[in-house]
Amino acid sequence: MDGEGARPFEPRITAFVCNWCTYTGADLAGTSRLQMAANVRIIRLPCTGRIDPMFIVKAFERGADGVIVSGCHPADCHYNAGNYHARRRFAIFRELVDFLGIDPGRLTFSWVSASEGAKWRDVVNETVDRVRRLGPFTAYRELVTDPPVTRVIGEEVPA
Amino acid sequence: MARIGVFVCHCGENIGRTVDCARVAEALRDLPGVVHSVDYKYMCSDPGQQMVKQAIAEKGLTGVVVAACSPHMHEKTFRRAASGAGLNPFLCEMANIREHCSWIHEDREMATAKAIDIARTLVEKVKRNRPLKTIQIPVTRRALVIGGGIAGIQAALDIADGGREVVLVEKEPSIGGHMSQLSETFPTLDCSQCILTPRMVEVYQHPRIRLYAYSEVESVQGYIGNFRVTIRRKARSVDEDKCNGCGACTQACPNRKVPSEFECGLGKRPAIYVPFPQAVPNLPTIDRSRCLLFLNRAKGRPDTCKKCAEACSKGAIDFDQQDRLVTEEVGAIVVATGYQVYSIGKETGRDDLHGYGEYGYGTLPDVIDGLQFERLASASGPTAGRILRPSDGKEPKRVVFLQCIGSRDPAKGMEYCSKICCMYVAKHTMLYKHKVHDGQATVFYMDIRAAGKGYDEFTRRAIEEEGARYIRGRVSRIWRDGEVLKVQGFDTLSGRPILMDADLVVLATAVRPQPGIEALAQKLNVSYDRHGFINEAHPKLRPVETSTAGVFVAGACQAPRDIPDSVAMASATASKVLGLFASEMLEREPTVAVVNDALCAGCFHCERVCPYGAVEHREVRNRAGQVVRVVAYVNPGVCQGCGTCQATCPSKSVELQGFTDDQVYQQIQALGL
Amino acid sequence: MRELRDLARRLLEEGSVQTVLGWEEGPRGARPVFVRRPEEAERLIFDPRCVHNLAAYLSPRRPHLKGLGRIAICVKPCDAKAVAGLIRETQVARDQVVLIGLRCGGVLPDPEGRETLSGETVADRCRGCPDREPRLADHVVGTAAEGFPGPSRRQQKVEELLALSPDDRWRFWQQELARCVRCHACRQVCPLCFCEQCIADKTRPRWVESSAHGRGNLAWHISRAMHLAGRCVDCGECERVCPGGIPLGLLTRRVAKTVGERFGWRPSDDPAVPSPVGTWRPEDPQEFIL
Amino acid sequence: MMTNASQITQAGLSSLVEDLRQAGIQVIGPARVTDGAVEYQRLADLSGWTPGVQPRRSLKEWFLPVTEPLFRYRKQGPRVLVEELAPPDAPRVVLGAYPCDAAALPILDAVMGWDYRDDPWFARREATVILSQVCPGGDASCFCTDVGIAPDSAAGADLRMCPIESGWRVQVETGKGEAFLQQWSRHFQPANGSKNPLPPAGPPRSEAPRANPERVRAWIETHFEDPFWQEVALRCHGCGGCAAVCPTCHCFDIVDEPENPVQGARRRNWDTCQTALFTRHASGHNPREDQCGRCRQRVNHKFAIYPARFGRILCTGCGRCARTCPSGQDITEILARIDQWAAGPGGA
Repeated sequence: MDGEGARPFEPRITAFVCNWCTYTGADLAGTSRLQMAANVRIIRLPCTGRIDPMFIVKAFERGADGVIVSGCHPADCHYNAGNYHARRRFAIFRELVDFLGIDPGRLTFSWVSASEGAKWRDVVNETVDRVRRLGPFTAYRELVTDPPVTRVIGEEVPA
Repeated sequence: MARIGVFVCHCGENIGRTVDCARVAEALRDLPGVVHSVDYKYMCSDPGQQMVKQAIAEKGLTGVVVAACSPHMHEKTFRRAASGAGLNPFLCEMANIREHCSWIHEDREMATAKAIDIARTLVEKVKRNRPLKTIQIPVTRRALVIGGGIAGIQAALDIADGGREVVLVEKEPSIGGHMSQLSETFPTLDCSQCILTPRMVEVYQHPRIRLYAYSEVESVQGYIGNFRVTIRRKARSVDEDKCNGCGACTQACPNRKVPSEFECGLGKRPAIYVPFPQAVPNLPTIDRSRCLLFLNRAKGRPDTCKKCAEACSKGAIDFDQQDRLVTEEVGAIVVATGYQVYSIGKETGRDDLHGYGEYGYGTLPDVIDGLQFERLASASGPTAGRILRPSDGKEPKRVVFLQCIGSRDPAKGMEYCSKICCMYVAKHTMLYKHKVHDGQATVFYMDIRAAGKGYDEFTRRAIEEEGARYIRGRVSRIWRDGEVLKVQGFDTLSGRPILMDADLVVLATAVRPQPGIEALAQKLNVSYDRHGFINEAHPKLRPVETSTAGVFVAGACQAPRDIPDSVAMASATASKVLGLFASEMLEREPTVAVVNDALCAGCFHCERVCPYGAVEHREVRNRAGQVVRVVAYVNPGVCQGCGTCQATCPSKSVELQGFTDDQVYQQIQALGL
Repeated sequence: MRELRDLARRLLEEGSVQTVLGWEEGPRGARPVFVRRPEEAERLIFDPRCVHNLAAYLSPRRPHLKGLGRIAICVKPCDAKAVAGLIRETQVARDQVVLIGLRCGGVLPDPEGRETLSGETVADRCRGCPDREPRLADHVVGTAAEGFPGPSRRQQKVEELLALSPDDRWRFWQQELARCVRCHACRQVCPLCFCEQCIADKTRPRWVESSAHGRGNLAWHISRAMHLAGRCVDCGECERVCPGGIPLGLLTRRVAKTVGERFGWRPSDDPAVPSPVGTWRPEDPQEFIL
Repeated sequence: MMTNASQITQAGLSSLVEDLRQAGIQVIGPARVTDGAVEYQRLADLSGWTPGVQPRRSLKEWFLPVTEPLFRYRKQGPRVLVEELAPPDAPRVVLGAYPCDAAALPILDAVMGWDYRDDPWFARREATVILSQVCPGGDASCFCTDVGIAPDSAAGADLRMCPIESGWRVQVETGKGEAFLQQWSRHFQPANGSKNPLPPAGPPRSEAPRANPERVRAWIETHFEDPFWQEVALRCHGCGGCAAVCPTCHCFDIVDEPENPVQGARRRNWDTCQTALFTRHASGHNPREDQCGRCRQRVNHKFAIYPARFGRILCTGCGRCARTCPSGQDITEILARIDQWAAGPGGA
């Protein structure tokens, strides 16, 4: 980071988790008062099967430095098989974006069950540490650079 | 234009200690579309809920975000409150700033920033929420019970007594299942037939039970409340309407050497037979694989014999009867197909299961399994209740019982405990002692698992009062030496090898699901474990439901079960079924997928990924009535709302209500601030 | 060629089809042609310049072709895999199209090619191609030919790129994707891109920004490659038509490698072979999951 | 002006480029890109300059970028703030534009300055000096002479360059060109035999014109529903590759790209009439319902609508659309057929 006294780099992590296992596991981490890094923002979906790779792309576009995808362990899916489909999807996605030059270290995939509050804490802390080491994902943010703003025109929104 | 209200809860100190709730409310106030943002000590309290209701009414809110605890905790509470103020409940969302924020962070600055982010994602989401209505599905208030053992009988009777029609399907010629084969039952030693037979008759006579014996489920379509089941009624070669059950045919049959399934091969039956005297229905069945006439037909020879037809005064024998398919509409299904005992010979029928060739089952006639012992001990059995060994009909003076044959043995393919063996072996030692007073029962066991009301007392009685000798250890080999069986084993308590003589060896073989259970489970679209046991929906909280709504499970097809467990489960399923049938319409959460007809390209990836088979093909017609396209349709009665279809759909032409792409997109966008 | 023209004429004369879709000599080499009269069958050609995968014309998303009646389509063995894909995904009914399978010894990289076919000049996708004999076909014409050994340069390039660091790969792709103008020609010629409305054209929400800036381009090419996972038949049309000359085949190859190694799937001309999309095995590898 | 000729050596050109760079003036010219093709590129020096090959894409994108931000916006409480961006008026020089590319620019000036002035377009136009080259020769798809342009056409050029033994002969065509020459005169010498006009363009075209634009226009205007349009579109995939490489196709789409709930950018992006999305209404209805209508539109716009409105054919005959078409569609073939019908009995 530039300048004296600048705050250390705090990674922005977006997490897409399933409602039944990981979200509940994260609830358990809360009720167990397990302290963890405050860098993760959770978006709750019903199932990992619902998680579209474009969610991850969009998260990077919106400034995420890392992304977590987490759901039920194999054979534990609330919907029988959503996580199996997700597993295939993200195996492909991960290798594709790696090929495109996105460091796979920015992506965490995990199975965290409703009883694994401690595992959720570990997944969070490990991801934050790993992404902190990789640094901010400026390459993605700099994919679009607009010319400097020269003038600001303010106008009232019509009532 | 969105008019969103944000309600930030302190949860006493729970949130307020680490999150600056006032600042969260203030930060959210600046967000476009937010017209009301406040914080309060206890949002879930009556005054708190009142604040929400009041704001909805006064500010004309179009959406509500409650930043408080987990939605798993209070989503229902606040949705009800919103609904009470006239707002569609699905326009209310919870932002979890307690479990996911205040409780897991200490840095007030960072926790507050995070709470603002969390609440903002939900504000952006709720702007795109749409009012949803709970889904109403009509329910056919009839049930199908598959399996006519004690579990199926109990479920059928309970449902029928509850006032609903039941279709009971049993693949064998008679209902009764394994319980009808048992001599006496633990831990009370009451006669199995005596308690079962009246129940069987009750089934037969019940005005609301339609019994299809000697029948199997061919196919299942539909979904909860609306199943369409095709049942194959196998040809008995006997006209049920004409037969009066006199038994003349079975007396006339010349082929009387067929090993009886009911007697576990210890007795014989004719080719046309009633499996046991108390069979329900009391109708004979021709075993076409053993009947001379059919054997001749198979060889292309003319029909001969016909002794049974000649003996029948009703003309009920029908050699040309065909299987018939009947269709039944039902609203719920109970699976109660029961178990089989592990075949301990070399042939197991499955690659991953290995037999116990070293015990000589199938080659040494005096090595039998537990069910066969039941038949020997049964007053109606092949020996009329006398314990006589199969090889020479002599009364065995030394009987060795081996427990855990196949069970708890990963090397043999079944690592689970079969649960009932400890108890029935103890029972066998007692039955034996009662019939052969000078006999010695010896039991090889791994552990004694006698958890159950009166169970431990029962095993203790076998050991302490009835003189059964229990050896902790396993038997490695059994061989024949003249008239005796040599049993070689190891006593793990004394640490000594054992070699003993026995007249009869009884193997307590593992409980396994019925053959063909996988095929049935696939027809029902319910999940099963690698042994074939049907999976319950939740091991604790939903023990008799399956992964498919409207399909329930009872008895030993779910896991090894004894009679009381099976009956309890069966009654539980009946209660579930009757609950489902309590109203004509079924209410479902509207979190289901909906297809956009105009955009669906009909590739049906959604159909391939749907874990519930909820996706159907729907024809889109033009004004002239011609089919122009075939698109996907998600049956809201079957959809459970996982959303796998949407993530798979390349054009996003199917949307999971409540978690639409637009909603998720806005949440991600909100994190870009 | 005679055999092909005679067959086409016969099919048109007897009325079993109303259109034969094949290749003709155009102003710049071979090009697709729709033969609708028996006497026009003489226009048909087949030689190593017939690179086009005509299966794209079978997509129901081409309403202007709906009036052509029943179509007989010329397919090389590799093109047949795309037809199989369309059948698998219920876009085409097998009994509604007549397939004229052409025995193929490989094609040149572009329809203008004047070179003789050799190990040097053959199109990259034909290197190591095992398919000489059409299987998914109603009629098979042509003579058997030898193939050319692999591996393809594209495959080698994939391996080369995989040996680089993520940062170097990022630089490579940014340089290449900078030439993307988001014309979506890659999508339009793809026989398996048949959505009624492409996700790139969808505005609510806008997963893929339509601007041809780095963000939009990356999202588009990720999305395209993901959607073709386990579906791409490696016909290379996307790369051939790209007006920016972007090596799009590398992306689909990379995905094909994943799908092949992890799920054992290869493009198949058998419509009954299920695609890896929509299937799974409990034992699918998950070494990347914590 | 025709006589106002100079010349410049290859070394002189090199030092000119260096001086321009030092002066902060961008130099754009044909150069190879990673896949081996030539495109108009920003040049750091002359080493990669490839004047003898027609660039794969036209010069258009340097005036109408594939994507450009028009402004940014920010919501602040009840207000929306519009943030104006620095105009694209950095000085530039195009070195070695093809005549068919340079000629497209004045054609497009007409539409860009028609009902309102397209500021970004004219900012770039005014900030750019164009040194075109006399065409070194084309291929069978070239037809510039059919549409009133020639390989040595001066249209759109501020200066024209023609290779000579010692380098390039340079002819001033506009005042802007003259000023440029004056400013950088130290790199130029007077041309030998200043009375000589530029040598004729590359290999002369042997073929007779394939179509008469006037006849073609008349036919198109009266044959909107002709079955020909149904037939011609059969092989078209609607990929729009033709529009992407075309020097005169100039349609664009304007989109707002939000970056978060309160801010974003409004951008203008290339668009093409060859896609269904181009004309699809919000209702889902599409007046141009299939590819036949879209193929017709492209020909119609270029050879009838634009000429009717602006008096110019919207085509410079560069032949790129024929070269790029994945299914071998050829505009010259289409024009020739129309012309044949138009000239024949019962023609327009």
